[in-house]
Amino acid sequence: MLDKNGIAKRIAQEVQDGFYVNLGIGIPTLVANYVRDDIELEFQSENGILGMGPFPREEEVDADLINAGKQTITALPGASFFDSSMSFGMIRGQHVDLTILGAMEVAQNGNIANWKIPGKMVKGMGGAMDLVGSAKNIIVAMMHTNKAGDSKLLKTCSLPLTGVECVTKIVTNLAVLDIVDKKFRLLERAPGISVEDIQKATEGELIIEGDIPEMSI
Amino acid sequence: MLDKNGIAKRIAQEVQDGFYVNLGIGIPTLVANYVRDDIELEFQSENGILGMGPFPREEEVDADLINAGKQTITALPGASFFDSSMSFGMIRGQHVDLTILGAMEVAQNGNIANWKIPGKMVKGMGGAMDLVGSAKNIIVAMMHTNKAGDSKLLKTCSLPLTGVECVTKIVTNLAVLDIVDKKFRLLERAPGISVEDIQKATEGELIIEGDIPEMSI
Amino acid sequence: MINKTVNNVTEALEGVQDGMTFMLGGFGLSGIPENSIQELVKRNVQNVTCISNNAGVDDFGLGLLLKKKQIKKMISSYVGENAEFERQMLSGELDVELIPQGTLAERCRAAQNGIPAFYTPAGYGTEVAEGKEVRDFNGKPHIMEKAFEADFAFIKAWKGDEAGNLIFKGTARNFNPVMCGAAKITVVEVEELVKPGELDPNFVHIPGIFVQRIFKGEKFEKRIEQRTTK
Amino acid sequence: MINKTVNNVTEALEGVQDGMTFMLGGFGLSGIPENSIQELVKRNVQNVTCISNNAGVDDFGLGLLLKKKQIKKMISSYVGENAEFERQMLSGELDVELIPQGTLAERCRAAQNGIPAFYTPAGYGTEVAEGKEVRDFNGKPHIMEKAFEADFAFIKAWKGDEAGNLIFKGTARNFNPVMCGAAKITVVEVEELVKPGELDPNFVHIPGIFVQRIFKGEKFEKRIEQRTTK
Repeated sequence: MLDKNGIAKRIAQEVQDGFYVNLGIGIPTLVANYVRDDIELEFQSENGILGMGPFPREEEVDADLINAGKQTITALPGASFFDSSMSFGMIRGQHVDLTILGAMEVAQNGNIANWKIPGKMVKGMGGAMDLVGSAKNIIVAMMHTNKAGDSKLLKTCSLPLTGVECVTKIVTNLAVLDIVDKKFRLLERAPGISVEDIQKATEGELIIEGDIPEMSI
Repeated sequence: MLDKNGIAKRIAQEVQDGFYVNLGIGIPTLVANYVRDDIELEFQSENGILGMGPFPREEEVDADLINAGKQTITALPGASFFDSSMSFGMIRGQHVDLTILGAMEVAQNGNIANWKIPGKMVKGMGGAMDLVGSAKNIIVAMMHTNKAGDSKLLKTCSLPLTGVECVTKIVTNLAVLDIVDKKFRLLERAPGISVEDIQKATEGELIIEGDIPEMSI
Repeated sequence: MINKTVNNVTEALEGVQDGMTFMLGGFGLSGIPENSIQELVKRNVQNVTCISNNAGVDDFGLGLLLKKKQIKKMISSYVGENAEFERQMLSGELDVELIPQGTLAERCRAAQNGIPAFYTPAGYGTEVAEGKEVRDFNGKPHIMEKAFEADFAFIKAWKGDEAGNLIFKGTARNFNPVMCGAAKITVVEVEELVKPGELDPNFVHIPGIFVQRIFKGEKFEKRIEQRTTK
Repeated sequence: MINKTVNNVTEALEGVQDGMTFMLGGFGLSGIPENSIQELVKRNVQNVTCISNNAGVDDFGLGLLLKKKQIKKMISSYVGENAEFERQMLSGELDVELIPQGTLAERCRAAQNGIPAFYTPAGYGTEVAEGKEVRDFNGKPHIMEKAFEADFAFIKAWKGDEAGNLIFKGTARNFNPVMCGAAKITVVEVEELVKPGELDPNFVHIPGIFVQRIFKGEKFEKRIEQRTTK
């Protein structure tokens, strides 16, 4: 079973040379720590920076330089700042190559819910609906089950949707899956996790074809 | 009767303090020469400058600094450059206070034609359709009649339209008119021009109320 | 040059009234119009609608207006940082319209640029699309979104000149440029107010035509929400 | 940092084919991609559609392609400077779509930003509105306009860095920024190509994400159409 850093590590393998990548808040943010350093990539943060760098040293902290999680950051050489309209132009116009974000639920048709629990939690969708509405390549990073032990990979989402039929791939603490013919297809197992473990933790339909390799991270 | 500079001089009186003004090619360009210098104004040129200044001295000429008529210009202190999308945002968003442009024909309902003579002359509308489609305050600068002596102030335009029911005021070599209840209303006569002269040169319906003063320029 | 300067925040907010709709720049607490917000608190304008990506925190930014219950309705994309906000919303005291961040930005930009409506894929198939026209373009469903209408836009810029030309800094730019000229009156507070000619015309982010009033802010706290260091 | 540099104009135009649709920056002869245009002439690509505000003059800019009859269709707002253009158009050799300048700019910007369609008042009641949806917003009729689709965008910038970040100069900016990223492949020629970090990130006009290929132009003639002096 993977921890959050393990999930981030596995997702980092999906990042290809020349990719512009948008990282959501939470586990996705950790992905930046594990990308091979021999590939060229740039991180976009939708509040208005391309070429986002690591967190600043104490003396570098600048209130006018934050990421979408409101954390202080730095800008790398070749970075640029822009307004919110242009930022979402990059996203809507499919100039960003890869979007990695968290989810409360994913359905087997690729629907995703991650912004609202009616009557309980209403933080808002932020940029998530724009991202999932346009991105060609969306990887969800999440735990396979919630705190109550219920599956987050469902036949249909029960929570208000963020986007429809948009998720490309899911990396959880148990498995890597993609979506084919409106079903989850199991691609890899987490170390020490059996196909049965994954089957048990997945409420949605699961395609299991041939031997499912253990992921190498 | 006014010459081109006279028309420009009269129109210059319409420019108010605090106005952003877009000047079309031809007579409108001359207006800049006659605006009182105790009022604050800025000229916008739709190819991408606000705060346009006079023509440059020979040694100041810069190929990267032109106006909408492709003439070399200068930029005044407080000027700014921007792209074509923002430039027409200023126009479409009604941030420009006054638009002065030429016309081949104006109709008594405020229609204007100034971009095409089918089968003969097709230069294109440039920014004129955007300007007349959005501007609140459009003054047409033109000769009252064409070279053949036919009126350019018509019941209906015969040429392909640039915009509908948009012209606010017309300043010609003979008169100042505005548009009321889909008719031309005569406001002022050019020096030495009689109401009858204007009536004769105007094909469209003309409202003549009371004494029509001679313009003071 | 058309001079847009006013002497102070009091003059800048002349005409602000109960029941109006305001746009406020900023993302989180970065690039928010601190001085104008404080003046709104001081004037105690009531029943206002605020278009702002976020709602501040409990004791800063728009949180200050929320605490005094001056806000009738919030139009935002993310309000997770503000507990009082969540309380007022869940209890029904506060009317809230949550919309996608990119749509929020584009609806401001549409207002600024005289585009009454446009189509976006964001929110298709979700609550956000309810009651909106859906139309396919290139085989993909999009929803129609309209330009915002607002009475005042409150903007924070880094530098500005007397003609109203603006320059923003870093990611404090965010929604500020797209809200300029998107409301009937645009009020800008700057850290530094300079003479015309001191800003390079090639690097002006927002030309003065989009600005009605500009003043030098008295004080900028620039609070940081998540101070994160190596 | 993602490196976008190519060695020269030949590499930059790899993949250009007969029958394609091109966007070309520039207003008049100011800010046109001179080097790319010359390469298009050299390659003798045929039957192309060009989206460009103007059509050059008889012996410069897009006029060079017109003279060689490489252009099947022009999409422009104003073509008055080019006699050969008018001749080909009136004789029916050349297909021409004339559209309002602001609509031209906004249709590029829409393509860049993933907005498939928008509404504008420009052209309502004219030939331009024929066959287009008309709809009232705020009591005023508007017409629906769609984003352009193009294969290549040819752009001229003043300075650029290896990451594809661009800075334009003066009114040579015009249509160049809004065409970046509005076609499948954006090719940029710059007067000066610098290392990443040399451009101030706060004053980049177009971030490199909108650019696929960048090169230093061999020569820029920068011809002036109307040299006007005091």
